[in-house]
Amino acid sequence: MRSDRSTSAPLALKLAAAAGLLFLHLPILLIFVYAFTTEEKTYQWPPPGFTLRWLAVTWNRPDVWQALSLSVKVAALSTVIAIVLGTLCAAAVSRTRFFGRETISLLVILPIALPGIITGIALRSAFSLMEIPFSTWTIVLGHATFCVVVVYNNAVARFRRTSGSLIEASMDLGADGFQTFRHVVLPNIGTALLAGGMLAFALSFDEVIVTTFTAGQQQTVPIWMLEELVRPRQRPVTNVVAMIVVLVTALPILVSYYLTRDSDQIAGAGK
Amino acid sequence: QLKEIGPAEGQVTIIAWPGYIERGETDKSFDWVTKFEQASGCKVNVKTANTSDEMVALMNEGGFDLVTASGDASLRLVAGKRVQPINVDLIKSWSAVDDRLKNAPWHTVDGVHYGVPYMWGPNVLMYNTNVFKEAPKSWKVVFEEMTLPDDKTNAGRVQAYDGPIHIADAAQYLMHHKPDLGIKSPYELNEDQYKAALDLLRQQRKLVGRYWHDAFIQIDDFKNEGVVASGSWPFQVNLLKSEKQPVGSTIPEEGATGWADTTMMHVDAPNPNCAYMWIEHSLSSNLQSDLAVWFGANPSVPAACTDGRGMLTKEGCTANGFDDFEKIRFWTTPTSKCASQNDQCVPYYRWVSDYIGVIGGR
Amino acid sequence: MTAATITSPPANPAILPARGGILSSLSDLFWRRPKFLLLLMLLPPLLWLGIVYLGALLALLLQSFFSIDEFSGMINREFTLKTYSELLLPSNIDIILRTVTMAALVTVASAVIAFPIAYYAARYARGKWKALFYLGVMLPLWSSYLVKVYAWKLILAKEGILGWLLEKLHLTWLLDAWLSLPIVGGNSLSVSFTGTFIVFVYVWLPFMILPIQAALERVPVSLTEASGDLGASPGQTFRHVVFPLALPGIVAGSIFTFSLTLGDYIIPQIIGTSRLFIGQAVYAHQGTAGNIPLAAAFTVVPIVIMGFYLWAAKRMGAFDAL
Amino acid sequence: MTPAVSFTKVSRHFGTVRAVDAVDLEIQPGEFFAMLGPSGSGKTTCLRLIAGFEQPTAGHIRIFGEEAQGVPPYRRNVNTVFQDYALFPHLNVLDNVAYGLMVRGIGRAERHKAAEEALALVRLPGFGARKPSQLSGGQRQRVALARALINRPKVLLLDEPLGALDLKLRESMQEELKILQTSLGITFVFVTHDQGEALSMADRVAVFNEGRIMQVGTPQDIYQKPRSRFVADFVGSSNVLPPDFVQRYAGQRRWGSLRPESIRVARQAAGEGVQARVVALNYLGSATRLSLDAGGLRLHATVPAGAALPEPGEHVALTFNREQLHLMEEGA
Amino acid sequence: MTPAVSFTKVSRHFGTVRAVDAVDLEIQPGEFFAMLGPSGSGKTTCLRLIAGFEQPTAGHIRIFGEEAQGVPPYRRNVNTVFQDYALFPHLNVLDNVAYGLMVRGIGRAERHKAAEEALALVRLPGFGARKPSQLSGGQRQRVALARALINRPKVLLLDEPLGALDLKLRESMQEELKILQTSLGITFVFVTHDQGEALSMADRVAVFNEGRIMQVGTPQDIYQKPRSRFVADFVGSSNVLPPDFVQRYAGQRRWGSLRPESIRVARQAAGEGVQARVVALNYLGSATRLSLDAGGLRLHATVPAGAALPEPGEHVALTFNREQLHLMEEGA
Ligand SMILES: Nc1ncnc2c1ncn2[C@@H]1O[C@H](COP(=O)(O)OP(=O)(O)OP(=O)(O)O)[C@@H](O)[C@H]1O
Ligand SMILES: Nc1ncnc2c1ncn2[C@@H]1O[C@H](COP(=O)(O)OP(=O)(O)OP(=O)(O)O)[C@@H](O)[C@H]1O
Ligand SMILES: [Mg+2]
Ligand SMILES: [Mg+2]
Repeated sequence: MRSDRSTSAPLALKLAAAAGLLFLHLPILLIFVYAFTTEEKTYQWPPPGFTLRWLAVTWNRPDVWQALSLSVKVAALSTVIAIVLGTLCAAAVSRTRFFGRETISLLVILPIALPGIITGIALRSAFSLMEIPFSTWTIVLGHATFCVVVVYNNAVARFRRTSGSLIEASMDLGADGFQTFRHVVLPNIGTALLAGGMLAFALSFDEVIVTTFTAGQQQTVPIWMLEELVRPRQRPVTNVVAMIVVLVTALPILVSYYLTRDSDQIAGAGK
Repeated sequence: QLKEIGPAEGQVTIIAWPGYIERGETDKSFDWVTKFEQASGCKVNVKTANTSDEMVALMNEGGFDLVTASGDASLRLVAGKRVQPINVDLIKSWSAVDDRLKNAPWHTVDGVHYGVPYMWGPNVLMYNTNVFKEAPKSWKVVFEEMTLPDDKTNAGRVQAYDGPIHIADAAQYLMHHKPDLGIKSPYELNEDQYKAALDLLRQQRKLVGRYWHDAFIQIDDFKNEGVVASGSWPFQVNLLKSEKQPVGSTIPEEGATGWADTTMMHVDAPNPNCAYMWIEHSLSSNLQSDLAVWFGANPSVPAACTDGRGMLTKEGCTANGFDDFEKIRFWTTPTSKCASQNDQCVPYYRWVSDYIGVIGGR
Repeated sequence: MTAATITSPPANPAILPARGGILSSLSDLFWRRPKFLLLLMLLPPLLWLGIVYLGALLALLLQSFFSIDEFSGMINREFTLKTYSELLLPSNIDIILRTVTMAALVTVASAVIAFPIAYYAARYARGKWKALFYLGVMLPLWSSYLVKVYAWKLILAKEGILGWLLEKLHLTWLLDAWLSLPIVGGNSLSVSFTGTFIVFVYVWLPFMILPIQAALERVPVSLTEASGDLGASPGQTFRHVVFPLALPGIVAGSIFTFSLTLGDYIIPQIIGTSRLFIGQAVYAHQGTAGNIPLAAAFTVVPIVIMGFYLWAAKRMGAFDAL
Repeated sequence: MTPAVSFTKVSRHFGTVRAVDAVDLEIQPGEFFAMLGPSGSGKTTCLRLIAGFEQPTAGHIRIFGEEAQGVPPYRRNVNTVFQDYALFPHLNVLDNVAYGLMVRGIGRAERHKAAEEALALVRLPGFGARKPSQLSGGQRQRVALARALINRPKVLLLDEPLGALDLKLRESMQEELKILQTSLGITFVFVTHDQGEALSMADRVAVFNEGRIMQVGTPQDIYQKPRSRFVADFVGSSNVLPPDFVQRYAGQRRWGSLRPESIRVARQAAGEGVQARVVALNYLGSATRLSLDAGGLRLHATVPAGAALPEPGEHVALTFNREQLHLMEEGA
Repeated sequence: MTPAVSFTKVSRHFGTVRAVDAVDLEIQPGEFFAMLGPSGSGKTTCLRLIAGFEQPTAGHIRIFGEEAQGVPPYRRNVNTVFQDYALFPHLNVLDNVAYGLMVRGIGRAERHKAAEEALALVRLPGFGARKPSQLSGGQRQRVALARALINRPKVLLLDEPLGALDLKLRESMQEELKILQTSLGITFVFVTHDQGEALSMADRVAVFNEGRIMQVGTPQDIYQKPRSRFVADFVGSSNVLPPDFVQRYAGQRRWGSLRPESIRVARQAAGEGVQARVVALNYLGSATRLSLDAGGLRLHATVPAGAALPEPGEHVALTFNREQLHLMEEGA
């Protein structure tokens, strides 16, 4: 809704919203607290003491770095693929109307609308049927499939908001198809793609359900965490990693928010 | 079948029970991997599995060299042609293996060896020593509702294993308490016996909050969830004790089921040479000795009890039940062809679905 | 005004010559044959989703018509409906019903909790606050799912943080009263359906907030004003105007909450009663038991449910709110 | 002289919708040509056919004598000012204006200089560094104009360029556009649905309805000698008179049109002329418009400011000069 | 008689923006009252203050004598036709219209009957089953009207209800609204920025600028006797004459206003009157408007259709009656 011009929110609404947000955040604070506990084996409450030791310990754990580098690699590759596929799809769907258009948007949504476990075991059994050995690419294959929709949604929304006459204006002024793409289309949807890409990256980075099925013996950060949480060596290390991931993802989320928001205003200002 | 051991491939991948293959990450003094890796040039990759079913599934999927299969998995692997015969001539330490295990039926089919024994032990009853001043005498504490020594009910405070093989524990309990059912072996049950076992488990369902599936989660549950008694492995008992938790373990009067694990090799093992090297290494008495202490189990190489090359002592062997071999009912896969009940037994696949039903409250 | 700078020089053709070069002629081709361009754009995503995703999905479904050899666990590749008859065993039906009920409850609860947050964010939050709200919803969404679930295990355990807190507040009796209830109760929250439910709601909540907020943001303020103007009290305005218009957003959000609950196997494994959910059953049958046919048959259930769900959602126009 | 734009039986159908239907049209070089018509009558489609955004389903379009078939928009020396301006939101004003030169590969310094000049031409010097979002509607409109003009098009197409502006601004932009066109001598094709705008700006006007051209002519022609009821009704608020009525006064059984300002209103009811009852009065400032009921026929008449006004409900007599009554050619 | 709406020193400030600033106003029962002013002058805010969507920061509002302070919108017997109509997209037309009755708890059959009647009143019988999205702009406007009228409000507020409609439709809706208001006798408060609309429809007009009322009066008052340059300039396109100029013709050093139609144009350049050069001609159909340059002063004059027209660039002489030259009270 647009701004309600004058009235402020009723107290009950404020309270309900605040309680809801609190509910969302307290458990995360807990993760942070346990990143600094002095207790190593159990999660004792309240923590017996606090220490910064785990930051150093985490830094020196090679398995953390391995998992991290695999996760970054997978997320980066998936994001690139998702951006390419999502943009193509969004462009096709929003620029023209054609038979089967609805089906395509359904197809794109399907990988997140169906439970991840289905994607996971479908891919896994396909891999074993075709005798494809597990590798980074098998993980990427799964991740890219459900990341497409994030980029697609962002791009479609932007295409919808970007006046169609911009492309015509460009051609009218003498730019051919490729020039138009480079000078008009790309700059206009760029931020949306970036935002979509960031969300896709984050989505891939935290994915565990599909990954369990497509990773084989490789460890991404979430798989490492799963192992580590169940079979603890130094429990706070897991929390340190989780905390760092939260803090590091906060930035791209904020950036993507501002990217999509600001350019909405610009794109909307055309009319 | 390999005729001779060639050069190392550089790695070997093993499916193992948790705690079976340690490289000093949980406790620095328990490490029997690092040295092997240095000596053989084979990097060891471990995939832990929590149930026998999981192991079979992983082996069916392939890509692994070795598995430490219990008796309820080993024959299935043989029947499914997932494992290859072992050329014992290539294994120097074969002669050191316990004679009771050398030709055990869970890895020897028609005289062919499909693996070498690794470790064996009982499923013990673990209990909280604050609640039980002295060890419980009977498995009754986990099967029937009762008041515990601390004057509180056992409902919600006991656990059971989240695997169909737990039906055998119930059958073993009935063998002792309802002799008129005529159970000869907890793995060979006819319809009536099977039904009685399930009924007992349904009764147990009311007492159990959550079944244990993972050794480490059971450890958490004893610490945080107020669980005071459960069937368990010596492994958990040892870990909890090392954390100074108030637990003890016992083999109650009904006896216990147990496991005897065999290192088996995948038919399509990608690294056969390293696999043979590991098999040889797995029988070295200092490994057997340390592992037995670590896991609270018994070595398959008797010398490990005595030769002092590891941490194990003669007393330790006795405590872990080394002399109770005959009393333990080792896990085997139930099939319909069973000698004791005229081939009228309930096969394993029904154990699987019925146990899911029981846990689901049906 | 200096018109001279603009007026045409004498030789100024009305139609410019083609520029030549591959790109230029390709561009001309695309302009003349827009369908060809469309095809070119659609081909990669269609190939990917069609082959990688749908292909794998179909291969999986196909396997549900195979059966498994009970003893060796090897798959018997012959067409049979045996696996489906197995799916209809009472214990499996239990699993399905249990999961669907949980998914429905989780969806309803998420919607109820999400609505005020979304409403506030859409309607009252401005500028910095709006960014803060967005971050406040997105951060939990992207912070490690597993660690969150484990945090809840610590909170809900019998000797956990919630118990500790309630003890400090002298409210332990309240928790005990709840836990003594049949079905939802249990030995402690972390081994009860209540616990599973709370964690599901917690973990999926952001997926509900965002689409509702998006839907609400599309409702012009003038509609609520018009409603008040016509004599509706704030409550009536909510019931007759705000809620119906937010409904597509709720449905869009519920696609996530419903589907994610249907497929999750980690949460009920860590916090729950050991009674299986569909996700666990699928995981157990394919991973633990190696029974791919039965696992595949199990996946048909969420596929069918979500199929109907998506169909209904589409009719309500919920896709635009995704 | 070769026409700047010529249509020969041009049609553009979308499925069953005949957006443009067998249109013949010639626009002369240097002309200010307006396309007027109600919403959905095919004006925009016509413009898009000239620009090359649409392909005719039948017929031929020639631009300065050259066949346009198969020529993409970027090779037509024709530029468009879009209704929503379509300024590139990511570029500043200067780069927007210089866009056409950039894609032709003109160097940065040169094209910026030309863009500055074009901005000066539309009286926006020094606005180059702003983003389009920082401009008012009228300013945007002028940037769009400068951007279209920098390519030195032979034909400039304008699709309701003033539609989004408010009245005061619209009036002043109308004046500016007219002056610009006169001084540059470029052919302007201007689409509007506002008859006032078309009449006051154009050299010639084409009136569209349902994909067809109803009449082409000078504003005076169109206003004073509409060929059909549709044109009479649409262009200015004419009184369309049925054949019966016309026969009585002009002796011919034809449809007629009579402008409200041609009717004189006399307050004596029983006097000569058409008897009518005053239904409503609308004060227009410079005049007052009467709605009249003449025996079931609804008529409008304007009374100039200062003249005596009847009351609502009063009976009046209407008179007019015979020659003011225009007889239409077509029946419909 | 108690005024329908009265403002006593009402202000509404948003931070530093004085949207409405110390306004005094009385609207009489049964009146058709127009608020006219440029964009941002505070018209909408005034309307929202009456409806209760905004609270005054200072001053008092009374509706039929009753203090409105603290009364929420849903308890004021005042209804609004919103600029964007604000029809509920999820309800069909009938339920939209019946909404006000539904929230009052009137039974289904009864309220649907009333809604049908209201639809008949706005000449949309049988449209009940459609969704708002299936209606044209004019139809939506009428549904919004029916919806507001069904509650039988004592005051109906209309915020630029015709702004989005095209010219033809706007003209016919203007007529309909006027007729409806007359027949129902409800007080209409009508916001617009189109002076023609305000003049032709209202009984009285208030001209707003920057949150203040510049002048209130009948359309004739406003048009013919503007009190300030702002009003003269905003209402119709008057020629605003500087004091110097006025002194020459009326002997007083005051600002004056002269309507374009009051100026007579003589083609002999050397004749009597003000000397001017013709800059441009705009054909309006019923008349032609001349833009003139009288020694640096830009003037507009209209020449009725049929009269002889000068050429652009020609020198002409302008004359007018002294009494047509209106002297303004205020300096600014
Ligand atoms: N791409 C299209 N597909 C289908 N129909 C179309 C398309 N473009 C235009 N039309 C139809 O063609 C007809 C003419 O449209 P056009 O845009 O030319 O009208 P217009 O005279 O410009 O109207 P307006 O004044 O509303 O802009 C309309 O009925 C429109 O719905
Ligand atoms: N909620 C608000 N917060 C801040 N300023 C506001 C708010 N509402 C209105 N204003 C300001 O008050 C002034 C008057 O606004 P209002 O909407 O009443 O103008 P208006 O006369 O209706 O203009 P328009 O013709 O454009 O609708 C404007 O400067 C506007 O920006
Ligand atoms: Mg158009
Ligand atoms: Mg307004």
